[in-house]
Amino acid sequence: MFSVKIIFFSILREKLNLREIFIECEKNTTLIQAIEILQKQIDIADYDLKSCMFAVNQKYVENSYILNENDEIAVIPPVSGGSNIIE
Amino acid sequence: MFSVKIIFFSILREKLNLREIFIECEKNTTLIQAIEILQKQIDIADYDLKSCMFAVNQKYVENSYILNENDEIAVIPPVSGGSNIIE
Amino acid sequence: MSERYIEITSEEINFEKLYDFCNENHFGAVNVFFGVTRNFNNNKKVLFLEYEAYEEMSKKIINQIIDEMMNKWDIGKVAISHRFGRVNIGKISMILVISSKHRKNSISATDYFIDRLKEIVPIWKKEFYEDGENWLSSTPG
Amino acid sequence: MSERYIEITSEEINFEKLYDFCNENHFGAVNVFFGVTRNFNNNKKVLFLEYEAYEEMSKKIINQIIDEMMNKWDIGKVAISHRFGRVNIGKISMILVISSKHRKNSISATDYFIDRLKEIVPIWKKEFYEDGENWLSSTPG
Repeated sequence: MFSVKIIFFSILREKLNLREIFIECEKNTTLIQAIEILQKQIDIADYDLKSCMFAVNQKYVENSYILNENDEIAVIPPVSGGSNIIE
Repeated sequence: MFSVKIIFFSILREKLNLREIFIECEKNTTLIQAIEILQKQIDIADYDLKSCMFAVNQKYVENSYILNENDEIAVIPPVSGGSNIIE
Repeated sequence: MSERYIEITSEEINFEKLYDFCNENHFGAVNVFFGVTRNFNNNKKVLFLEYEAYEEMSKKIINQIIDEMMNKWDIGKVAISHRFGRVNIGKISMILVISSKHRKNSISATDYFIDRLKEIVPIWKKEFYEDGENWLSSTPG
Repeated sequence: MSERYIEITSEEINFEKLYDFCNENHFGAVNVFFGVTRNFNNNKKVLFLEYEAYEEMSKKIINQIIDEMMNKWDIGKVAISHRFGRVNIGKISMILVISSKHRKNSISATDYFIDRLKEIVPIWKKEFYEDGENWLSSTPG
């Protein structure tokens, strides 16, 4: 077992009132499995996660990505940088 | 009979060593006829004129434009404003 | 000499610095895009904005987008600065500078960059109104 | 308040003035194109350039092009300055500023404007080399 950090941003950080959390994973746990573990620990709706992208160590990865010790998962809600121009 | 002014720019002005010239026109003379009158007065090659656009009173006009007294014809060689970026 | 400059900053953006970075004597075209905070959105009066950035990842992703651009177009140098934190109305929230020999390349690359920025760079903005606040997403509407 | 500013000048171009003209709080996008004089063209070293302009007609034609742009795209304000006379290498020969609510509009209009400028605005440039000089045309090659 090892732990990975999950960090939250913007609308989800405010909704959950949570900036980061550590979860415990077994060897060969995939990203999507880690998210399932997360959902057992905190009250986070499928609906909210569905619109998010996931990054591990600051890179976007597939759901099948196999986690390693010290990995950092970022939950990325829809981004909105640039100016507040009309799209 | 009335006179119209013809003005030259850039490469053509330097080639002809001429900035402006007045020619005499009859009533209902068209732009293209005025250019023919011009060619009888000065040594200007068809080749040089072929690449030019013509403006009367600072507006591009058709060859069939009928001239009036005090009209000013501009002979416009290919333009090249902007920077010297590669096109 | 490096061909790119990337900055995520809480300070006002220094346009001159970005322009000077990209301007070299063999590039005839320099295109600059300014993103400016607007005072109205969806008919609501906006008081100010706040940007949140996952800073280090944003820099990495911007680097990746510049790689994509350089594969697609023959461009010279690229400088980008994006603010985080509070930005008042009428202020510049981002500047993108791209130089090139052929002007079409810097203009096309500008368009592409901002499309990609709004897809994958982890920066978020929140608008503050007289009666509340709202996180925005880039999706239309 | 006028929506356009057009200038043909022998002085160095004042970017701030053009930007400030176009920047208003309801436009989120400001795109700026800088044309810069290059030190090489067709492998020949360029010492400096000279621009000749049929000034009054250029202003009229630029006005016409802006009309065309405003028919095609929902853009805000437009400011353009083009130099005539001698311009040294690395200096700005033209600046075009376009603001808009939708960024795609100012970027597309920029591209269109410069295409049209190079077709019909009566401005010409001449490059000076160590061993001569040459009037340029916008035709490819």
